[in-house]
Amino acid sequence: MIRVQENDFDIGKEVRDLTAGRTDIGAIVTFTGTVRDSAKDGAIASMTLEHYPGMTEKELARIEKEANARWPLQASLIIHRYGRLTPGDNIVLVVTASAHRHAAFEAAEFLMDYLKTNAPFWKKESSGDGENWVDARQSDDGASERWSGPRKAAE
Amino acid sequence: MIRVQENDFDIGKEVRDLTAGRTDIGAIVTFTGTVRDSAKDGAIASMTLEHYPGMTEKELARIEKEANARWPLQASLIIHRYGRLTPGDNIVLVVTASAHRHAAFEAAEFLMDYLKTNAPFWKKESSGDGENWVDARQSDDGASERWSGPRKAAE
Amino acid sequence: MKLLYFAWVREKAGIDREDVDLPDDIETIADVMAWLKTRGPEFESAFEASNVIRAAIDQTHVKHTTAIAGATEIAFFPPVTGG
Amino acid sequence: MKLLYFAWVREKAGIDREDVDLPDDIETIADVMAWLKTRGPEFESAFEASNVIRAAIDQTHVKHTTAIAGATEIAFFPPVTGG
Repeated sequence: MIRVQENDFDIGKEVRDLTAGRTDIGAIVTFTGTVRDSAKDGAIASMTLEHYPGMTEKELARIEKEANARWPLQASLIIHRYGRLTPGDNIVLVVTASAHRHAAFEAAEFLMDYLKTNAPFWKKESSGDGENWVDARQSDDGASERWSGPRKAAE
Repeated sequence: MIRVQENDFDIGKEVRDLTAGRTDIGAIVTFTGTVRDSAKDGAIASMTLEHYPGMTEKELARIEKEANARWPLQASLIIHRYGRLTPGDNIVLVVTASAHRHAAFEAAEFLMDYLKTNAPFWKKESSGDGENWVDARQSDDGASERWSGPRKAAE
Repeated sequence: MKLLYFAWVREKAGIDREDVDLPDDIETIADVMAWLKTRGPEFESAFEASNVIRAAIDQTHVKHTTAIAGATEIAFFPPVTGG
Repeated sequence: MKLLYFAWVREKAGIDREDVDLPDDIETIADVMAWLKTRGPEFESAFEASNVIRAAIDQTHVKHTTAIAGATEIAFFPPVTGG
């Protein structure tokens, strides 16, 4: 399941909804990305996430499908927020549920690595010094590329 | 923080309590282990977790301290339940919060691998066929040993 | 052809979307960007560092060398930073 | 010396904890297990597969070769399965 939304999410509720009534799950991994107050040039007052409606949903669905093809997941969820956020706010939630923990961990890392390099979002930070578009990080391209080699071992 | 308890936990509440007011966190990983209905010899009716009060707390604290020494974590939490559980119930919760996602993911995996091999818990499954102590898995020893080599790259 | 611009490409171009008639000799994404640059100082500025600009055809990531034949929507934007 | 037993070691031994006076010639965890085996059929059964049994001295994991000198509490149990 994927959702692109302006409003916040509750990790506990999302996990409960995703796994309710299931007894075939042994491991649930969640990743939550939050706005960190760590701009190079001073404190961030806010961060605005712009996205490409339509393509965003398409990319998230494609990435989720790829994760489900690579790992035996019982359930998965991606929620990505857009709009104006302030430090401490949630940005993204990824949930992966599997029978075994290694598959759940790896699939969650894979989803995050691909979101960083493929999901059409752009971040503008506002601080006392003005506004600044956040650069995509080269380390994120590297993190994404590690999944293109031979498949890592998964239970 | 560590807690050993009989009652259930709420992932959302635990994450909120752990990260409230913090703006130095960018990544939060949670792992939840649940009772899976997958006994080799038929459906599990329930699972009873026995533990070693005193040593359990000591081991969890030691493992958490080790994770904090290896990765730059802003916060961490381990909750482990004991007593009688049924399929779908939560067993364990690990939360790791860091500035960057790779540290949070690796620390959570490390905590789980060490809990499997070091936390003094024993599981007895009850099914239609009677009761059965769950064997420790050799694959868990392997998972734990991978952390004893050179440290993996972390942001 | 429907063109979309995001983030600082949008800010520099001063427009977020438009419908344009592309010249017949335009075949690839790179050709579109070269043509856009000729449309005034805003577009010249937006596409000056064209090597870092990414593109999507009909909401799928493509390369600069990708042919635009059959496209109904082309988007231009800086490298994405999801997650 | 306080001895504790967990899981199937506890079930086979038929007891979860006891205070015992260990013979003077007992030096290691392995010695304790060998001595326990001589205490009747329940303990013989509990410690039959002694190679798979794990031990802790004062709530810290130890090896079978570890000396028990200074210990106040020794626990015996099957391999743990936390998490």
